[in-house]
Amino acid sequence: ACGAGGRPDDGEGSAADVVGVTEDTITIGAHFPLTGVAAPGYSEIPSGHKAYYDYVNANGGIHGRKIEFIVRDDAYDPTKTSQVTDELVLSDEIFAMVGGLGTPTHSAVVDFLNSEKVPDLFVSSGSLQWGDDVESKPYTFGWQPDYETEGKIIGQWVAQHMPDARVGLFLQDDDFGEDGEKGVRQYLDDQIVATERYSSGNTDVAPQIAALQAADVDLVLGFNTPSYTALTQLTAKKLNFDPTWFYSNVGSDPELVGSLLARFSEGAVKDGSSLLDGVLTTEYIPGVDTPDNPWVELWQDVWDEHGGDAELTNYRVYGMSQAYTFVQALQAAGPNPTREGIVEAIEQSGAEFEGPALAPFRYTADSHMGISGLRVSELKDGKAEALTPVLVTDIGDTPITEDNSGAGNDRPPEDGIPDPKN
Amino acid sequence: MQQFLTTALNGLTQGMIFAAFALALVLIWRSTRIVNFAQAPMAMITVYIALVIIDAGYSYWLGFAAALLSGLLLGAVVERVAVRPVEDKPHINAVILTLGLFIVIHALAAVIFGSRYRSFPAPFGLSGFQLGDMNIALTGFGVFSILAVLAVMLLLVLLFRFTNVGLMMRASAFNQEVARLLGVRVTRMLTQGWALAAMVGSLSGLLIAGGNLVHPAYMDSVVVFGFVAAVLGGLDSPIGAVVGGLILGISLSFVSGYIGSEVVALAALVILMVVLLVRPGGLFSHAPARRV
Amino acid sequence: MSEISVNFGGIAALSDVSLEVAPNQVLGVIGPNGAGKTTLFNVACGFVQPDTGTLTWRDRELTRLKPHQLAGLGIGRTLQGLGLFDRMTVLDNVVVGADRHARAGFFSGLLGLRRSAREERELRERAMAVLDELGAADHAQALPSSLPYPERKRVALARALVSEPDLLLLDEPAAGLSGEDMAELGGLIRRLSRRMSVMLVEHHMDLVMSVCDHIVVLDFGKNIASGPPERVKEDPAVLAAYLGDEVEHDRPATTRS
Amino acid sequence: MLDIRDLTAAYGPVTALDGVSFTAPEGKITAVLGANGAGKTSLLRTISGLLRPTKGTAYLADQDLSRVPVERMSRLGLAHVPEGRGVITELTVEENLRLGRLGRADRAKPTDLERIYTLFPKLADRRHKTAHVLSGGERQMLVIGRALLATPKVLLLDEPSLGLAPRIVAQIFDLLKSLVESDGLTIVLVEQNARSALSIADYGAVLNLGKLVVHDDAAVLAADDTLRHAYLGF
Amino acid sequence: MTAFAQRLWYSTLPRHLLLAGAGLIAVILVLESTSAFRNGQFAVMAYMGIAAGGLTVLTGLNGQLSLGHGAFMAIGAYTTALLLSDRDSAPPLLVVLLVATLVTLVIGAGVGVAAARLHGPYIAGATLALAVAVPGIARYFQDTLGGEQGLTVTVPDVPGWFADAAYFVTANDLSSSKYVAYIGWISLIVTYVLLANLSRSRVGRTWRAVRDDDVAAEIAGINLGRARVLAFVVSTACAGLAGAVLALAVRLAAPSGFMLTLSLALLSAVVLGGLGSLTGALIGAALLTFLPQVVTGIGLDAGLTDLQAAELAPLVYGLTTMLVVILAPAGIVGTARIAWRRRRS
Ligand SMILES: Nc1ncnc2c1ncn2[C@@H]1O[C@H](COP(=O)(O)OP(=O)(O)OP(=O)(O)O)[C@@H](O)[C@H]1O
Ligand SMILES: Nc1ncnc2c1ncn2[C@@H]1O[C@H](COP(=O)(O)OP(=O)(O)OP(=O)(O)O)[C@@H](O)[C@H]1O
Ligand SMILES: [Mg+2]
Ligand SMILES: [Mg+2]
Repeated sequence: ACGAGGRPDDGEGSAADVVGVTEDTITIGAHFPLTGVAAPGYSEIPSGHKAYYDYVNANGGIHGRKIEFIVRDDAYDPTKTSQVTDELVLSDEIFAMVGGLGTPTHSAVVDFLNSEKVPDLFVSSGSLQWGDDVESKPYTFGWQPDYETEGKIIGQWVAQHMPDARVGLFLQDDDFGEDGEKGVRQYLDDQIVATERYSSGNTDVAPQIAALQAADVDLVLGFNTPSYTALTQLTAKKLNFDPTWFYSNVGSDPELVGSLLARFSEGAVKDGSSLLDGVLTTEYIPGVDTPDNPWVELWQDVWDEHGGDAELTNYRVYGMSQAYTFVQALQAAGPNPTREGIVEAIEQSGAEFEGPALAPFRYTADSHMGISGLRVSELKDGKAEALTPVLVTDIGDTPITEDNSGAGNDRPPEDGIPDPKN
Repeated sequence: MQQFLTTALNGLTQGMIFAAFALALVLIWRSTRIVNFAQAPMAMITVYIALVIIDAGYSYWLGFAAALLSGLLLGAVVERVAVRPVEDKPHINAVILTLGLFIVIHALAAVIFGSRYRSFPAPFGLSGFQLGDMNIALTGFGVFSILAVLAVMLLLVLLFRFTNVGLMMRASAFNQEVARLLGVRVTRMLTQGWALAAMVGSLSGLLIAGGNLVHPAYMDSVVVFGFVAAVLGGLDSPIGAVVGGLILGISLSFVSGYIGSEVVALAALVILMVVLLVRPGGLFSHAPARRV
Repeated sequence: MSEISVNFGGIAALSDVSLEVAPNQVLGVIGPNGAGKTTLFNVACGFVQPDTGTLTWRDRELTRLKPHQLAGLGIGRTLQGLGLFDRMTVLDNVVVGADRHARAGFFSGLLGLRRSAREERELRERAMAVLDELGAADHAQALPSSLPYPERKRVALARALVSEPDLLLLDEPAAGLSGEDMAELGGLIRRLSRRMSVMLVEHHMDLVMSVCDHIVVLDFGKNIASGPPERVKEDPAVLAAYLGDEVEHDRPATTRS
Repeated sequence: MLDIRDLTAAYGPVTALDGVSFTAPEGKITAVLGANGAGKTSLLRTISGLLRPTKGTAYLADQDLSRVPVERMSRLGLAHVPEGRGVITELTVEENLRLGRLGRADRAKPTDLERIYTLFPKLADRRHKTAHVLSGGERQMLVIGRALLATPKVLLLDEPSLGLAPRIVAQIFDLLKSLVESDGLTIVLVEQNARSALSIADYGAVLNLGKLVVHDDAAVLAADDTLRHAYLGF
Repeated sequence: MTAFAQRLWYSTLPRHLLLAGAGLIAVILVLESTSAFRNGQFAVMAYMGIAAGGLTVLTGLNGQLSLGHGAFMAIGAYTTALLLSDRDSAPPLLVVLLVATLVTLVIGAGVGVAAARLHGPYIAGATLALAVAVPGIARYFQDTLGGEQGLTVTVPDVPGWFADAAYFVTANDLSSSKYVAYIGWISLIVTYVLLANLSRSRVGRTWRAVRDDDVAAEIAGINLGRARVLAFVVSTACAGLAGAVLALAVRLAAPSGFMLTLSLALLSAVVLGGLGSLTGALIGAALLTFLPQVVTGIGLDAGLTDLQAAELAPLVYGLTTMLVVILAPAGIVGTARIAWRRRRS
C-alpha cells in the first residue's frame, strides 16, 4: 500500500521499496578519515569492512543480496562529515550507516541520521553518546566498550591490585580522556595525584610527562592513541622516568606500537616489544597478536582472499569484527530488511549476538550501548596475557562483575558467516 | 626543580627544531622573497626517501645524506618548474602556488608511501643523560640537533654576510632586472636559493623525524610554529630565526607543561602579536624603511 | 616653519631651518643632492617628525599631525617618484586626490545611498575638470602604466591639484621632462600660484629661476642663502655648493672641455 | 665599437624602435636625444638585452648581441645604467657597489671602491646604510658609481643627470669625459637635456617616434636651428 | 537600451539590486529543481562564498593577506551555536545571524588594528597563528564551548511566514535543509550587494589606493590605519556571517571544523576565482564545494581504491590550484576578462 506522495509506507512495503535495498543488493556506507592527520591507522578500518563484505558476497551474500559498502572521506573534519553524510544518505541512498568514525565528526551527523530515520549502526568511537540516550537517538548504536566502562574496569583493577600506587592520568583532551577519567575516578579518586592532558596534533608531550614525573607518579594510566603511546614511551626514556604504564585499549595495539618502537634508535631500543613488556592494557576482541585464535584465523583467511597486499592489522581486525556484527544484524532483520526492522532486530536479539567480542553487547530497547566489558591484560613479548577474566559492567554505578555469558568462548561458524537464526 | 629543568631543556630542543625549519624559510625568503608554505611536505618526502634507504638495510647516515641530496634536487626542480612562472607575479600567487604544492605532495606521499605511522631511527641514543640525581632531558640526538642547527645558522650568516654568492642571491631576490644588468645569473641564483633552502628544510625534517613517528602529515604542526619563529625573528635574519625558534620553543614548552597544551597555539599567537606590535618587522629587523 | 631640525641616526638632514611661504607665492627650494629638500617636504606634510622646531600653518601649530590630517587641511604634494596607483584608472587615481572633499560615510557607501552616488559623480566631474586643465582628459579610462612618462607626471600632478590645496609641494616635477613639457609646466605653476601657494624643489635652474618668487638654498641641512632668484643666483656660497662655477654665464650646468 | 643595425623592438602592439641604425665609435661619446617617448630608453634596453629586438641587431666589437643573455653583457664589457630605479634599496650602499664589481671582466682591485667614494663623498658617509635612506640624487650617484666599478668598455647611460644638482651633473660629465680620454671608454648617453649632452658628446643621434631622425657630429647638431627647435627643445 | 534603462544600469545601487533580484530567482530555480543533497551542497557553497567574498575584498581590494579567516568563521559559528543552544528562548534567526556577524566584527576590529601595522608575510604569520590558536580556545573552555566535541546546533523551525512565502513562490514544502540553503543564499546575496556597493564607493576606492601605494594614498588625505582596519572589519564580518551559516548547515560548531585547512582553502578559492572579484569568489567557492566530490567519483569509477580515490581529490585540487596560478595568474574571472577585452579590441 502506498502512502501519500507515492512514498513507500515505512516498515510494510516490500524490500524493493526500502531505501538502499534492491532485490540483490543492499547498500550501506560510512564516513572515515581517509586523508589528513587522522588517516594513519583509522583509514585501515574500512578496508577490513570491505574485505569481510566481499567475503560474504563471494559466498552468496545475505538473503541473496550482496552488500555494497560505500566509504566517504571526511578527513576527520565535522563539516566534511556533514557533507559526505548528506551525500551518503541523500545521493547514494544508503540503507544504513555502519561504522562511522570519530566523536566530533559523528556528532555532526547523528541528529540528521536520526531525523532521517537512517540506522546509524556501530559507531567507531567509545563515546557514551552512542547508545545511552535511546529516546533522542533511536537509530544510533554503539559498538566498542564505551570509555567510561573501560575506565571503571581499569580503575577497579588498579584499586584492587595496586592500592598503594601513586596514579597519574595521561588523557587526550576530548571525550575519550574525559569519559575514561570519569570511569577511573569512580574507584581511584584518592589515588590519583596528577592529571595531564595533551591535544592530538601536538606531538611534544615532554612537558606533560615531566609533570607526571615531578608528581612522583608510579603508575600512569593513559587514555591516548597509539602514536602517543610511542611518544610517551620515548619521552619517558629521555627523562629516565620509569613508572608502570597502563594504556587503555585504543592506545595499546602491541603489534603497531611495538613495531614503531622497535627501530626507534639503533642501540637504544633494540626490540620495541620488549620495551613494552610489563605494560598493562585491556582487550575486548582478539587481535593479531594471537594468530591461533579461531577468529583471528578467520580474519586472516578473509584478508588473504579479499584484502590485498598489505598485511592484516588490528585496525582491519576491528573493521572485520564490526562488519561481522552488521551481517549478524542483517540476518536478524530477516529476508525483507527495513530500516525500522533492523533497529528492532538488534534491540531484540543484539544481546545474544555471538561473535569475536569477549563480552556481550548491551543492546536492548532501552540501551544501544555496545560491548559490555573487557579484560585486563599485560603485554609480554608483544602479546597480551590475560590477568583477569572478562569483566562486564555498564555506565553509571552499575557494579563490575565477571562475565558469565561465555561470549568470550564463541567460535566462528564453519563458513565464517553468522547464521540467520541468531 | 627537576620539572622546570626538564621543561626548559625540552623547550630548547623543541626550539631548535622550529629554528631549523625557520632557517629554511629565511633562506628562501632572502633569496626569492617567497614564503615557501610547501616546505614541510617537501622535507617530508625526502625523509621518506631516507626511510626507504634505511629500511633496505643501509646505514642511517646514507639515508641522511640521501635525504639532503634529494632535498637539494627537489628544491631546484620545484623552483624551475613551478615557482619560476610566478616569480614576477603578485606575491599572493606564489603563496597560493606553494599551498597548492603542499596539497599535491601530501597526496602523492599518501598514495606512494601509504598513510600509516612508521618509525624513523635516530643515530644517537634516545635516553636522557643522568647527572647524579638529576635527569638531564637531553639525548644524544638532541645534542646533535642543536649542534646541527647552530652550524647551519653560522653557515648562512657567513654566506649572506661575507660571500659574493650570498650577495648575488639577495640582489636577485630584490631586483632581478638590475641584478641581471650587473652580470648576476639571476635564474641560477634563484634555483640555488631554493635548492639550498630545501636542503635545510630536509635537515629539519630529519631532525624532527629522528626517533619519532613519520606519516605524510608529520611535519604539518611544525609549519605554523616554524613560520611563527621565522616571523618573530624577522624573516630576513638567520640569527633571528634561531632566536625566534628558541623563544617560541621554550615558552611553549612552559605553557604546555604548566597551563595546558590546548593553549599552546594561543600562546604562540600572543607572543607573536606582542613582539610584532613593538617591532612590526620582527626582532632582528632593520630600521623601518624610508618611505618617501 | 621655524627652526626645524631632523636627524637620522647621526646624519643631520635638516638643522635649524626656518622659512615662510606667503599666500600665492612660489617658493623654490634648491640645494645639492642630499641637502634635505625632500626631508623638508616630508616635515611639511607630516611624514617626518622634526626633532625640534615647529610647523605652523595659518596660525595653527601642526607639528605632530599625521600626513592625512595635513592633507585634509589643504597641504597637497607630489612625490619625487610618481606614486601612481597602478591598478586604478587615471580617473580613479585623480578622484582619490579629491578624497578630502568627500563627505559620504561608510554606511552610505555600504547601502549605495543616493547621497554617495551623487557625490561620486561630483568628484568624478571635478577630477575630469582638472585632467582637462592639464590636457590629460583623453586618458581618463587608461591605466597609468600604459601612458608615456610625461603623461603620468601630469596625472600625479592632477591628483595633487584636485584636492584644491592651499599649499602645494612639488618635488622635482620637471625631472625627466623634455624642454617643451618643462616650459609648459613653468606656465602651469605660475597659473597655479594665483590660486595657492607653491613650494618647488627642482634641479632645473631655468625653471626655478623663471617661476620662483623667492628661493631658499639648503646645503647639508642648513639654510645657506635665501632671497629673490636674481640675488641667489649670484650668491657665491650657492655657486660653490650647488650651481658650480660656470653658471654665472646663465647656462645650464655643463662643462665644455 | 657599438654598431646598431636596423634595430626594431616593440612592447606588444606598441612599436618603440623602428629600424634604427648608427654606430657609436670607440672612445667617443654618442648622445641619444629626443622627446619623451621617442624610444631612447627602449634603444638602450634593446642593446643590453632587456628587450629583445624583433628585427636587427647590435654588434659589440663584431659580436652579435641579440642572442647574448643580459647577464653575460657585463662580462663582454657592456654596462647599462638604467633609467630611474637602478638602486637595490634593500642592500647597503657598499653592497650595491660590490655588486657592480662582481660583473666585471677582469678581477677587482679593492681600491676601486675608494675611488668612487672620493668621487661621491656622500656615499662614503653612508656606505653601511641600506640604500633606501638615500635621497633621489644620491641614488643616482650610486648607480653611476656602480656602473663605473664594472670597468666597462661600453657604458650605456640613461638620463644620468636626472635629479642631480647642476654642480654634480657638471662633475659627472667631466668625469665621463676624462674616462673616455684616459681609458678609451665608449659611451652612449641618453639625455633629456640636449644642450648639455651635446656639449660633451662627440656625436649625436636624434630619435623621434622610434625612428632615427639624424645622426651626426654633435657640433653640427647643436648648430642646426631647425633641428633644435623641432626635436631638441632649446 | 532606453536612456532610462541605461541610467538604471549605470547607477550603482539599482544595478546591484537588479542583479541581486536575478540572482534570487536563479537561486530559487536551482534549489527547487535539485535534490536535497544538492541543496545541502549549495548551502556549503553559500557559506564558502560569503567568506570568500569578504576575503577577496580584504586581499584583492586592500592587499592584506589573511591566512586566518577560518578563525573568524569559528567565532561566528560558536556565537550562533551559543545563541541557539536553548531551543525555547532562542532569538529569531535574523537576530542570531546579525549578532554572530557583530561579535566577529568586534573581534575582527581588534585583530585588524594589530594587523594594520604589519606588512606582507608578517600579517600572514600573525593570521596563521590566529587560525591555529582559535580552535585551541574552544578546546580550553570545555564547559562553555564543548571542547573537542563542540556544540551542536539545532536549526530553529522554519518560521510560519517564511514557509508560507516559500510555498507561495515555489508550491513546494520547505525542508529544514532547504531552509538553511535559502538562508545561506539570501545572506550571500545581501552580502554581495553590500560588498559590491562598498567597492564601488569612496571606501572601495580608498582601499584600492592604499593597496597600490600607501604613501601616495596618505598624501591624498587617506587615513591608512583607518582604511586597513575598516577593510579587515568588513571582511571579518563576512567571515562571521559565513560561520553562522556554516553552523546552521553543519548543525555543529567544533574545533576540528576550523583547522588551518579551512583558512587556506578560502584563500585559494579567492585566488582561483580571481582576486578582488566577487564573481571570482563565488566561482572559487563552487570549485571548493563541488570539485572534490566529482573527482572522487571519477576516481572510483576508474577503479581506484577508496583510499586512492580519496587522495585523488586533494591531488587534483592542488594541481588545479598550481596550474591556474601558473597559467592564468589573474584567476578564472580575471583571465576571462582579459580575454574578453582582447577579443573586443
Ligand atoms: N630615513 C632616513 N634615514 C637615514 N638617513 C636619511 C633618511 N632619510 C633621508 N636621509 C638622509 O638625509 C639626507 C637628506 O635627504 P633628502 O632626501 O631630504 O635630500 P634631498 O635634498 O631631497 O636630495 P635630492 O635632491 O638628491 O633628492 C640625505 O643625505 C639622506 O641620505
Ligand atoms: N613597458 C612598456 N610597455 C608598453 N609600452 C612602453 C613601455 N615602455 C615604453 N613604452 C612605449 O614605448 C615608446 C618608447 O618609450 P621609451 O621609454 O623608450 O622612450 P624614451 O625616449 O626613453 O622616453 P623618456 O624620455 O620619457 O624616458 C613610448 O611610446 C612608450 O609609451
Ligand atoms: Mg629629494
Ligand atoms: Mg627614457
